[in-house]
Amino acid sequence: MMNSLFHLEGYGGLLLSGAWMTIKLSLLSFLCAMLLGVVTALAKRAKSTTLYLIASAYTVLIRGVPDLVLMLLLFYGIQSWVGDVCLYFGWDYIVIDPFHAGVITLAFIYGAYFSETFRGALQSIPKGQIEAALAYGLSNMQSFRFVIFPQMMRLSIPGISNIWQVMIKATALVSIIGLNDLINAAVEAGKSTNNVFSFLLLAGAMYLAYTMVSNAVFSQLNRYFHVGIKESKS
Amino acid sequence: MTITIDRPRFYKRQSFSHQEIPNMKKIAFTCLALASLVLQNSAFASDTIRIGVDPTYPPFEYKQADGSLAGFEIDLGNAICEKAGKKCEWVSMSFDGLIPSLRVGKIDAVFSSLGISEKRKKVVDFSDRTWTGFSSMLSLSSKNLLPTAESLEGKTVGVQQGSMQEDYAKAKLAPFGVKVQSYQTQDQVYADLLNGRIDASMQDMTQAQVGFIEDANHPEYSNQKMVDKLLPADSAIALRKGDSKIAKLINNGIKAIHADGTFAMIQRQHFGDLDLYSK
Amino acid sequence: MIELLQTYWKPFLYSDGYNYSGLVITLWLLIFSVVLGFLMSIPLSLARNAKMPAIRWSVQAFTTLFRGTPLYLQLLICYSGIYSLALVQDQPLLNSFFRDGMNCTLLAFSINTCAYMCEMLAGALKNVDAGEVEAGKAFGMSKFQVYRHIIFPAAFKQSLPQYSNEVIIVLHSTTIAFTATVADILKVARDANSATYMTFQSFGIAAILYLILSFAIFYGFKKFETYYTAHIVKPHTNRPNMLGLFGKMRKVVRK
Amino acid sequence: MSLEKKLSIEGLRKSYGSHEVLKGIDLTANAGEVITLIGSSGSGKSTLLRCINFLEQPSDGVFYFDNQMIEMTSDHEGMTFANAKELQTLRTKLAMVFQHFNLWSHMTVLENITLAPMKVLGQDKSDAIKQAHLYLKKVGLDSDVAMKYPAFLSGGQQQRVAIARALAMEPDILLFDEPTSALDPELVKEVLKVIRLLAEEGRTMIMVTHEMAFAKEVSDTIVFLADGKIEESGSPEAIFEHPKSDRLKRFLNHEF
Repeated sequence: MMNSLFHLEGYGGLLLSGAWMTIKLSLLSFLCAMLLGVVTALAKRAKSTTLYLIASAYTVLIRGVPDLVLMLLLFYGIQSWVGDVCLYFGWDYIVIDPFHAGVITLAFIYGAYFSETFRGALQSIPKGQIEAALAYGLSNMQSFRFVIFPQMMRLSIPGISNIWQVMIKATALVSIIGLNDLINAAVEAGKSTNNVFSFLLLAGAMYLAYTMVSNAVFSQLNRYFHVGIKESKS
Repeated sequence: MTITIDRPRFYKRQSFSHQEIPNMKKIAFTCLALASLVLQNSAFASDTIRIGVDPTYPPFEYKQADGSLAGFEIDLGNAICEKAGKKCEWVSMSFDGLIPSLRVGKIDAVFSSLGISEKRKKVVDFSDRTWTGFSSMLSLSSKNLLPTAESLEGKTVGVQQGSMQEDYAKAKLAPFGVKVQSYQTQDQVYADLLNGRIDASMQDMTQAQVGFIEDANHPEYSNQKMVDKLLPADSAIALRKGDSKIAKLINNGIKAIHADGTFAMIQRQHFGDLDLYSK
Repeated sequence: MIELLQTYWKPFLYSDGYNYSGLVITLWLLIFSVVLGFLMSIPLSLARNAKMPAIRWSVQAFTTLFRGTPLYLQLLICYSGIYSLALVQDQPLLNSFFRDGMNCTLLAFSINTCAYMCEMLAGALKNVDAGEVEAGKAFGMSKFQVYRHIIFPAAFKQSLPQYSNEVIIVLHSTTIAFTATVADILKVARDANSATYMTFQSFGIAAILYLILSFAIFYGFKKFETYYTAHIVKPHTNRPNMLGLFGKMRKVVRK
Repeated sequence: MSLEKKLSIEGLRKSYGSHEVLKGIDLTANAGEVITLIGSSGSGKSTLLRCINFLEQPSDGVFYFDNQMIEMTSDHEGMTFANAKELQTLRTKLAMVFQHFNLWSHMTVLENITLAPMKVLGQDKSDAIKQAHLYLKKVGLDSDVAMKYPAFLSGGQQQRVAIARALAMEPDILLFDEPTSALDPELVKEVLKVIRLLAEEGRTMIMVTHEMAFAKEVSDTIVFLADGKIEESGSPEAIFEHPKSDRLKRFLNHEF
């Protein structure tokens, strides 16, 4: 068994491509989710009640319904909605492949979590800072860009890193809706070589390496964003 | 690490200022741009036919070590597409997701050992027949089980979720005290058959014979034919209801591969002398 | 939709005609793994803060391992991986345990949530004010009494919001149980889907059921919390906060 | 005032690593006596108080309680009781009031006061509650405070609850570790009032405080510590009116 653990019986390539799929999927959906999160967080603070209600309903739905159920709903849902839209405009049919469906689904789910993180961060930026920026003649966009955004990011880093950790693990669910990620590759390889256990352990080790490396990256990032900030001692 | 979200509390909602909203527009725009980036790889389908398949059914369809698809139906599908002047784009997914995906338009056809059952006919169209084969029950010969409710009483039978064998087992066996367990893939059914979690499995007979007993080398298992109204022998390619354009392309393709001997050649490659088409 | 409900309300709630299924199974998975995970987390959280580095590190290794990999993978290892070992199949006790998909699922879920709860509780234990512990000692309490009456109650009360969060997350995680042939709500939804091809409706019903359950758990905990009073700052966790928004919704409704 | 010896310590030493904080202290507390420890910060007065009920383990010394010598052994941190049960028993007789109150924040005021009497002394629940209300009244708090959590009380109220908690143990000696130094100036008075009342009742108390005027007024004995040693001790008059050593003079000049 030890031997087969290291000698991957020709399935190393499959495993690597599965790992690459997991990394791609997590990174892309992370970026999309973060954008969606910023938009939703701002929508929640907007004066418009409609915007606020939509944003709130969205987050409540996401938190109340399990990821996997949402994934299944969205996986079949997005395509038929896109189909309807295309039909309506008389366009050619746009097809969303499983990878992009996975990205959109994960982004949609974790956007809600990001919105909460960002909302909390926005709330804890002292109002005086924004007033000061406006008082010195910065435009709204500028004050967002130079004053609010950097602080929001700094305050959100623990939350972001937290969601990232959860997202990495959530990508595993995408294999259930048929994407060839690390888990599917490990199951495939394990089944063909009659060595499910070893390949699953190997996949676990790869996930662990991924989460630990990203952990290290985030603590570096945290340090970078905390330049000029005195940590309060607990 | 901590998430900075507070527990629910009643705070006063405030916005930065009225002019904040244009920012939102800019951000929304950026989002749209990113979304279009995400979608750029998604093809505008016209010169390809997207065919859904659950590649856990050797030798009909399976995944090779490098991740590529292979098998009898894969080769047939490619040949059919070629005759139709299109490219096949295979989309692999779980078996019970095939027909829902077809219906919402994620794929244009399903070529995955799909029997022409009455239930399926209600929601999808079928192409002309592609091949014919019975369903069967696999079990350890030493257990002396028969594919009947009496013989299987108290035993556990594994089937693939969404298969017609599942429908059959649930309708005809479960009421008589047979435990029916559904699995996502046929691989999992076999895995649990081999390790003894289930006593028998039900699937396509040829698949069981060639894929399990011969290729995977399990001669200690017996493969017994099952005949029932719920287990039609004919398989075909499933198509979206009313999608006559693709139906025509595919039916013409099927005719063409029979006419020029491609079908016979592919069949020989995978099954030798076995004849899956002539009745 | 109506006919789907008519055919499937029973399986969705409690029985597919032969065995328990749906809501009942989901609740059983949830309650069992949360309770077992919680009980196991108590000694482990003590060990997590132990003076001896070897003990501390081994518990930390355990939590890192189980918090650093997907639960789905852990379930696969439990269900498919372990049972594929000849060693396990040859040992009658292990064989009969791992043979049952439900056992494997409960094991994987309990250990997973235990790892998270252990970190939560260990953090809260560490956060208990040293002065309060000292006061306990100064009044002549034994070590056990200090733990029993001061440290643990304070830690539990402090982490109550996190516990409710955790329970909702475990509820959401139970959806992968069907991959180990356990007939939970989502499995029934899949059955309904493959029998009727009413994909949206099938999964939609499941979504609504989970939504209701999440709300029920949230309000249950909220009630309990006001009764049991929670205060002070929360310690660290590695899970998303599931609660913030339910509260927000209530605010909207009140407006 | 009787001269029954309650507690006496001989040659108490305490060091952290190579740093010696207490360098041989002899101290005797008679029944009904109020002893106040004064000295600049770092002189070791808090450490001395904490050594008395073994929250810090002394490095060396002999302890007598009720004229009974206590048997000791040593472990890697210092001296400890040969019999752990005996330590718990001793601690029930020495009730401590802390600088930062150290109320158990997850318990109501009533639970705070009744916990130790019930669990350690084995008192009956209804008795303990009755007692608690009595002591709350004594420290000048209404009984509706009983169901509140510490976090919802002012500092002065919290410290008075802490005193009630100590009294509920019906201790032989009360130890006060800078009971007012974490309080806002306007809250100090209410706490001192309670302590004064207890002193007048004739309770044995050992107190560390910076409130010199108060110390002068209530104490029977003042002990001035400097550099881990007792520099001077005596009656308030002797210490405050006729200080002998230079250090004490300097200290007093600085304080007043």
